[in-house]
Amino acid sequence: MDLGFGSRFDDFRSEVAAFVGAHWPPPGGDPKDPVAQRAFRDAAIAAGYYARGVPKRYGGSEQPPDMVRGEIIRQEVRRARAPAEVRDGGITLLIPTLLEWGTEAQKETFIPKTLAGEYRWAQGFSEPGAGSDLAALRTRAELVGDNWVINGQKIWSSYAHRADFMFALVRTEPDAPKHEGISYLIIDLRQPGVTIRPLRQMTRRSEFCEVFFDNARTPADWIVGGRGQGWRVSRSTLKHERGSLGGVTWVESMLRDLVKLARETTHDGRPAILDPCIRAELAAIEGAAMALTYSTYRSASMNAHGQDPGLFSTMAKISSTDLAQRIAKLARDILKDDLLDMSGPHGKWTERFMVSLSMAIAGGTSNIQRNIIAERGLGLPRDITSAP
Amino acid sequence: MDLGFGSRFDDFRSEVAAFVGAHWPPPGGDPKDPVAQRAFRDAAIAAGYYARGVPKRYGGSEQPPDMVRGEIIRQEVRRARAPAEVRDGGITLLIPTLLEWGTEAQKETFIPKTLAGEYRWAQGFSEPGAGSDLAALRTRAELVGDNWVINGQKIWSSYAHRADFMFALVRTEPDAPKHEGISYLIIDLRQPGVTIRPLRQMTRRSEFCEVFFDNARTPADWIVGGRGQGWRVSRSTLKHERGSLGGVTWVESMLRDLVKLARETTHDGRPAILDPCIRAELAAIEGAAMALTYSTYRSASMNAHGQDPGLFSTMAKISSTDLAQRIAKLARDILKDDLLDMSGPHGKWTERFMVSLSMAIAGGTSNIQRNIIAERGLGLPRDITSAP
Amino acid sequence: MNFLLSEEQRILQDRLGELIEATCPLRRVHEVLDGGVAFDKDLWAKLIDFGVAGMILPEAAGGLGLEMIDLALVAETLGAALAPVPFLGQALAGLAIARGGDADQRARWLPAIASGEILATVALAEEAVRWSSRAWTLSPRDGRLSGVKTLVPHGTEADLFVVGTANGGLCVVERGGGVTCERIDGADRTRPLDRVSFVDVRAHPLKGELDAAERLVDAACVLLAADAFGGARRCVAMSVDYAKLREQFGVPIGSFQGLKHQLAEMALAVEPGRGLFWYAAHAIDHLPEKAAHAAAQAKAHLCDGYLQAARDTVEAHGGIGFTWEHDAHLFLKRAMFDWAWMGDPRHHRLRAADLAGWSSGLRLDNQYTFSI
Amino acid sequence: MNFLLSEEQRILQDRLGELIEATCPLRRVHEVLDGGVAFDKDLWAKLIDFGVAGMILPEAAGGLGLEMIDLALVAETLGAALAPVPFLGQALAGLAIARGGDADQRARWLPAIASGEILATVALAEEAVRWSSRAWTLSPRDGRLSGVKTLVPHGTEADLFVVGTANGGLCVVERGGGVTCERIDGADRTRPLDRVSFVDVRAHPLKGELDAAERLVDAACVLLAADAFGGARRCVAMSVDYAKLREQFGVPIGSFQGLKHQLAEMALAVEPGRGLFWYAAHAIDHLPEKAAHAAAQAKAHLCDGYLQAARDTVEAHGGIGFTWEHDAHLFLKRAMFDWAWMGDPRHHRLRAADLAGWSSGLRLDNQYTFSI
Repeated sequence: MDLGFGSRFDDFRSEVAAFVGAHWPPPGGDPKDPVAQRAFRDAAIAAGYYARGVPKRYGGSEQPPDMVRGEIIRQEVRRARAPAEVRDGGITLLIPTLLEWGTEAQKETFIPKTLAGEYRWAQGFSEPGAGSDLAALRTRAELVGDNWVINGQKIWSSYAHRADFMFALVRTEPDAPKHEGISYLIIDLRQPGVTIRPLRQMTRRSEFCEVFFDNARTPADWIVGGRGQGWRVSRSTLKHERGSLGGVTWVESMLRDLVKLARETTHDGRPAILDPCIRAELAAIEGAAMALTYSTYRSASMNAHGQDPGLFSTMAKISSTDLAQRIAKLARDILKDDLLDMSGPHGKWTERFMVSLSMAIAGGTSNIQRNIIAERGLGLPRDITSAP
Repeated sequence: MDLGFGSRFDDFRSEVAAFVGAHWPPPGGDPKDPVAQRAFRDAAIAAGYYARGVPKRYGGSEQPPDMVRGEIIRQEVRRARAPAEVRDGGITLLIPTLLEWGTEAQKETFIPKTLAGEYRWAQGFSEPGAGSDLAALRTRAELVGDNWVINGQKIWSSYAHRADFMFALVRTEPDAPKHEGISYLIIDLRQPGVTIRPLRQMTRRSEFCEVFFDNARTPADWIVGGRGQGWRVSRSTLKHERGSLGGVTWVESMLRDLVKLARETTHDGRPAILDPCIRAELAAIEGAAMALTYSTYRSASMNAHGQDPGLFSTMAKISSTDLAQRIAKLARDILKDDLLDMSGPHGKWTERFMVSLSMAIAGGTSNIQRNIIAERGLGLPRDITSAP
Repeated sequence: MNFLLSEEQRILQDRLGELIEATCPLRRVHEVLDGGVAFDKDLWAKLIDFGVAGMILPEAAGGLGLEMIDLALVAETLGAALAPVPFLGQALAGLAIARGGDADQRARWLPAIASGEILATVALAEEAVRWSSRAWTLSPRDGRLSGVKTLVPHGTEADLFVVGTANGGLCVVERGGGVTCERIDGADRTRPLDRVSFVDVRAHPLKGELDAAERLVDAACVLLAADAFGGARRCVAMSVDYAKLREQFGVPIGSFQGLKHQLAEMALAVEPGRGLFWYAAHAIDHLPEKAAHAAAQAKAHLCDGYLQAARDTVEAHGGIGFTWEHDAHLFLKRAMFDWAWMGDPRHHRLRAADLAGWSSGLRLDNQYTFSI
Repeated sequence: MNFLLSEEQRILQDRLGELIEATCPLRRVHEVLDGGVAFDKDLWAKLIDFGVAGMILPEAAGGLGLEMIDLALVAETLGAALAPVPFLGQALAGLAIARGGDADQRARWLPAIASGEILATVALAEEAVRWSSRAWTLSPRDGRLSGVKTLVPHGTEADLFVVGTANGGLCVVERGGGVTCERIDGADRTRPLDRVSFVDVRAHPLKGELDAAERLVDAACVLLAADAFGGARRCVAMSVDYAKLREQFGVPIGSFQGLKHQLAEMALAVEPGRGLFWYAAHAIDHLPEKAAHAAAQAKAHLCDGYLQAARDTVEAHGGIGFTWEHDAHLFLKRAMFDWAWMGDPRHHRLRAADLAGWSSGLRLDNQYTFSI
C-alpha cells in the first residue's frame, strides 16, 4: 500500500507546474478572456495534459491512462486557478462513445471540433414518461431517403439551449422488442424542426431543457452503431467514467466551505463551530466524506491494476447524494433564518439546500440505484425495474 | 374540543379513589402476596372497574364502553400502586373472540376461569416459515372421532411454558384454498402430545416458546367459529383492541425514566441532561411521544363517538417501535461504556437497548405494516404481501 | 375528554377550504407569485369577509370571539392551500393587541384589524437577536422609537406594526414618516418579508397583560405549527397521487414497494402530529401553565416534519418536482419559512426542555407531564 | 498512489480467515461462550503460531516486524469471525511496550508477548475518567502503584498489564500479589472485561517515546475500527444470505423491494468505510501528523456503522435473530464493545474536530486536508 503519490512522480509534478506557470495567468492578463482560456487548453493538449484519452489524429494528446498523473495535473491546474479540462457531455460521454462505436467519418467530423470547444453537445436520453425506464422511449426516427426524420420530445437535456448538437436515443424499429428498437443518433439542434424550451428550476436558474422534434432531420449516416444498437451503445459510455478521482474534489471543497460557514456564523454570540452538536455532525460528515474519498482512491487503484471495482460508481453516486443532503441540512441548521434570504450573504447555501434535492433525482433515482446494488451487488432476486 | 376529563367525572374519580383506598394496600400488608392481588382484582370486578366489557354471567362487570372512565380507573390504580387489570392474551384476545364467536358452552367453560386468573393462555398463530404470512400455516388437525388430532409446530408463543391452554390457528381443510382451510382451536397444553421449549433471547430471558404437537388432542367442540373460519375469527380480535389508552402509559413512563437517567449520569463531570445535543434529542423524543399520545386520545375519542379511526393502531405500532428505538439510542449515548455492563446500575437500559429491536419484529414486521399503511391507508396498489 | 373537533369546527374548515379552492387554487398561487404582487387581494378580501382576521378577537371589536384552536384551524387550511395572504401578521398583531392592549388601545385598533380596513403585522426579530423576546433591544423613549427590525411579514404593505421591545415588551407603531421597509429576497414568496427601519416614530406601548411578548411567541408557534401540518398533509397527498398516476416499467410507480414504504413513512411522520397543534392551541386558552411548552413542541415537531415532507415530495416527483412550474417548490419554500421563522426546531426543543424543568432541582416526581 | 492491499496482505488475510474457520467457526464461538471459558485456548494457540501477537513487534523480539496495516487486517479478520481470543489486550500491550519502552524493557517483555508465553493487556479507563489519557489519575510513587482501573480486557487471565497513568504516561505491572480482578457481567462475552485493583504493586514506567499513551489510543482506535468493519461486513453478508433463503408468500423475502432497499442501504453504510481504517493504519506508520485524526474518524465512523448494521441484522432476521442460539446477538454485542470501548463515536468526532483545527485561529487556507 502506498498512499502518497510517491517520489517517482515528483519530476512529473515539477514539469506540470512549470508548464502551468509558463502559460497562466495569460499574457493578456485577463483570466476570464475566453480566447486566453482556449489557448491554455490547446497548449495543455499539445503538452499531453488534456484530452489524454483521445488519439492525436482527432486532436487529443493520446497518453496512456494514468490516474495518478491525471490527479497531479488537476491539482497543479487548480492551484494556479488555470482553466480546467472541459468536462461537458460532449467530452465525457460523446467522444468515448464515438471512439468505441463511431465510423471514421463520424470521428473526424465531430471529435476535433468538440475537443476544441466549437461543438457543444446536449444529451437526449430521457423523455416524459421514460426516465429510468428507457425501454419506454417514444421519440421516433424514420429513414426517408438519405435522412432520418425525427418526431417526439426529449426532456432533462442539460444546457440544450446552448448546445449545437444532441446525441439521442430514438426509436427506429417500431416492431422490434422494446430495447432492440432503439438507435443512437446525432442530431443538429440548429434547424427549424427543433424547438428548445429551458425548464426553470426552483432555484430560478435554467439548466435543463425540453427539446421538441417536429420532422427534424439528420443524415442517414449520423447513426452511431447499427440500427437497434442504441441501448448497447449508450450503456458502453458508462465504463469511460472510471479511473477518475473527480468526485473527491467536490466533497472536500464543499466540506471546507461548510466549516468556513460554521466558523463565520454566530449563534447567540458564539461561533457555530463551537456548538458541540454542530461540531459533532460536521465531524460525522467529514468521516463519511473520508470514506467516500478513500473508496474513490481504492476504485481508481483497482482500475489502474486492471481489477474490476464492481458497483463502485453506483455506490459512490448514492453516497454523494446522501452526503450532499446531510451537508445541506447542517448548513440549514447553521443558517437558521438566513436560510430564508435568497440574496443574502449566504444565499448560495439556500440554493444548495434546494440543489441537494436534485442530486437524488438526476441520472436515475436513488431507488433505481438501490435496486441495482441489491441485485447486481448483493445478488438478490431481480424485479420488474431491472434493466434487461 | 374538551381536553380535560371535565368536572362531570370528578365524582367518578372520587368514587374510584375511595374504592382503591379501601382495598389497597391489602389488609395483610404484603403487596406482593398473590392472594391479596387476586382479592383486589375480584373486588374491582365486583365494583364495575375491571372486566368491564365482559357480561356478568361470565364473571365480568358488564359496563358500557367508556374510555374516559377506563382511563380514570387506570390512573387511580396506578397512583396507589394497586394491582392493574391483567392484560394477557387470554383477557385481551381470547375472551373478546369467544364473546363474538364462541358457543355458550365455550364461554361458560373458559371465560370465568380466565378472568379469575385460573386459566392462563398462549397464542398459537406463528409457525416457522409462516410469520407474517398466515396462509402458509402447516400445523394440521384431523377430526378423528370426537377429537381433533393435532400435529405440527408453533413458534413465538409468549409464555407458553407457563400457560394452561392455547388458542391456535391450524389447518383442518387441507384441500381448501389457503386461507379457507384454517380453523381456530382451543388446545389444552397440559397433555403428553405437547412439548414446549422456551426460546432464550439475547437478553438471557425466555419469553417466547416453541410448541410441538405430536398427536395432541382436543375435543371436537373446542373449535371457535366454523371449520375453515379460523382466519376470519382471528382477525376479528383486532377490533377489540380499540378504545384503549394503554400505549400512552408506556411512552410517558419510559421517557420519564430516560430523563432521570440523563439527570443522574455525568459526562466529564456535568449532568448529561445539560449537554445540548442530548437535551435537544430528549426534547425531540418528547415531541414524538406527545404526537403519539394525542393520536391515541384522538383515536379513542373517535371510537367513543362511533367514528372509525382508520389505520391508527397500525400507525401507532410503527410509531411506538420508532420511538423505542430512538429512546434506546439516546440511552446508549447517555450510558456510553456503561452500556457494556449487563448487571451494572444501568443494566436495565442495556437490556432495553436490545429489547427495542424485538419490537420491530413482534407481531408482524414493520415492512408488512408499511405495506398495510401504503395500501389500505394511502390507496396505493397492492402487492403479493397483501393479505386477502 | 373529547379529543375531537366539534361539528362547527369541521364545517368551518370545510367551508374555508372550499372558499380558497374556488378563489385561489394552486394554479392561481403561481400566477399571483409570478405576477410580482405581494398577496392575492381578492382572496384576502374573501377571507376577511369569512372572518379570519377577527376570528379570535372580541365580538365587541367586530370579531367572532372564537378560540385559538379555531384560528389554528384557519392556519392549517391556509397552509394546505399555500394561501398568499397577509394572515400571519394580521392574526398575530390582532392577538397581541387583544391580549396586551388596554381598553382604549383595543378599541382604537381591533375593529380596523377585524374588518381588514388596515393591514397589521409584527416586527420582532432584530439582526443580532432573532427570537428571544427577552433580548430584544429596541426601546421607546418618551413615546418615540428608533431602530431596525427584520423578517417582518408583509412589512411593505402594512399599516400598523406591533413591535417587540426591550424586556419582552410590545408597542404599536402606525405607518407614517419614519418607517422604511426594504423587501428581502425571501424564499417563500407567499409570505414576503421586510427589513423595517423606524426613525423617531410615535410608539404606543401595550399596557395590558404582562408577558404579552412571550404569549405572542406561543401564538406564533401554534399558527406556524398548524400551517406546517396543513402543508405537510397536502405534500403527502400530492406525492401519493403522483405515485398512483405516474407509470414506469408499465405500472404505476406506487406499485413498487420501495416507494410505497417511503410514502408510508411520510404519512407516518406527518399524520400523528395533528394533536400537537390542537393541544397547544387548546392550552393557550384553557391550560395556560402548559401553553408555552406545548406550543414550543408543536412548532418544533411539525415544522421539522413539514420541511422533511416537502423535501421528500420534491424527490417523489422526480425531475418535474424540481421545476419552477410545479407546486412542490412552493411547499418547500413555505416549509422553510415555517421552520425558520420565530426560531428553528432546536431553539424550541431547548426551550421546551427548560420549560419541562428537566434541569431544575425539582424532585423527579414533580416533573412536567404532557398527558392529560 | 496505490490504495490497495498487496498480494502478501491478501494472502495473510485469506490464510488467517481459513485458520479461524477451521478452528473456531461461529457454532464453536457459541460453545466457547456458553461453556463459560474466557477464551478459546485452541484458537489462541494457533493464532500465536500464525504470528498475530508478534505481527508488528520487532524481529529481534521474535516478531514479524510488519506494519500497523497488517495488524489491522488481522483485527478485521478476527472481527468478522467474532474470534473469542485475548487479541486486543495482547496487541495493544505489545505495541505500547514496543513504542514506549526503552531497550531493556523491550527486551524483557516483548519476546514473551510475541511468543504468547504471557498474556498481556491494557488497563486504561478509570471509573470517573474513561478514555482521556491526559486525565487519568493513577500515579506510581517510588516505583509502586495503587488504584483501580476498569474495562480491562481479559484482566483475570492476564499476566501483565500496561497501565495508563497521570499526565498521559504508561507503566507496566506484572501479575502478582496486590492485583485483584473482578469480572464485569459484560455484554460482549468474546472479550470479557474486568475491574482491576492494584494495591502497592511494583510498577515500571515506560521511558521510551513521549506521548506513548496517546499513540496507544490511536492504535486501539484503528484495531477497533478494523474489527468493526470486519463484523459489519459479515452482518451484511448474513442478512443478504438470509433474505435469499427465507421465503414468505411463496418467494424469497429478498424479492421484496422494501427489504432489498434496506439491504442495499446496509451495504452502502458499510462497504465504503474500509479505506478509513486502511488509511489510519497507514498513517500511524507513515504519516504521523495525520494519524490521530484519521484514527479518531475511523473509530467513530466504523464503530457507529457496525452497531447500526448489527441492529439491522437482528431485524432482518425477524424473531429468530433475537434468540440466544442465533449468531446475530453475538455480533450486536461485539459491536457494542467496539462502539463504547476507548470512547464512543461522538467523543472521537469532537476530538477529530479539535485535531482538524476547526476552531483554532488558523487561516482557513491552512486547514487540515484528508485527501492525499
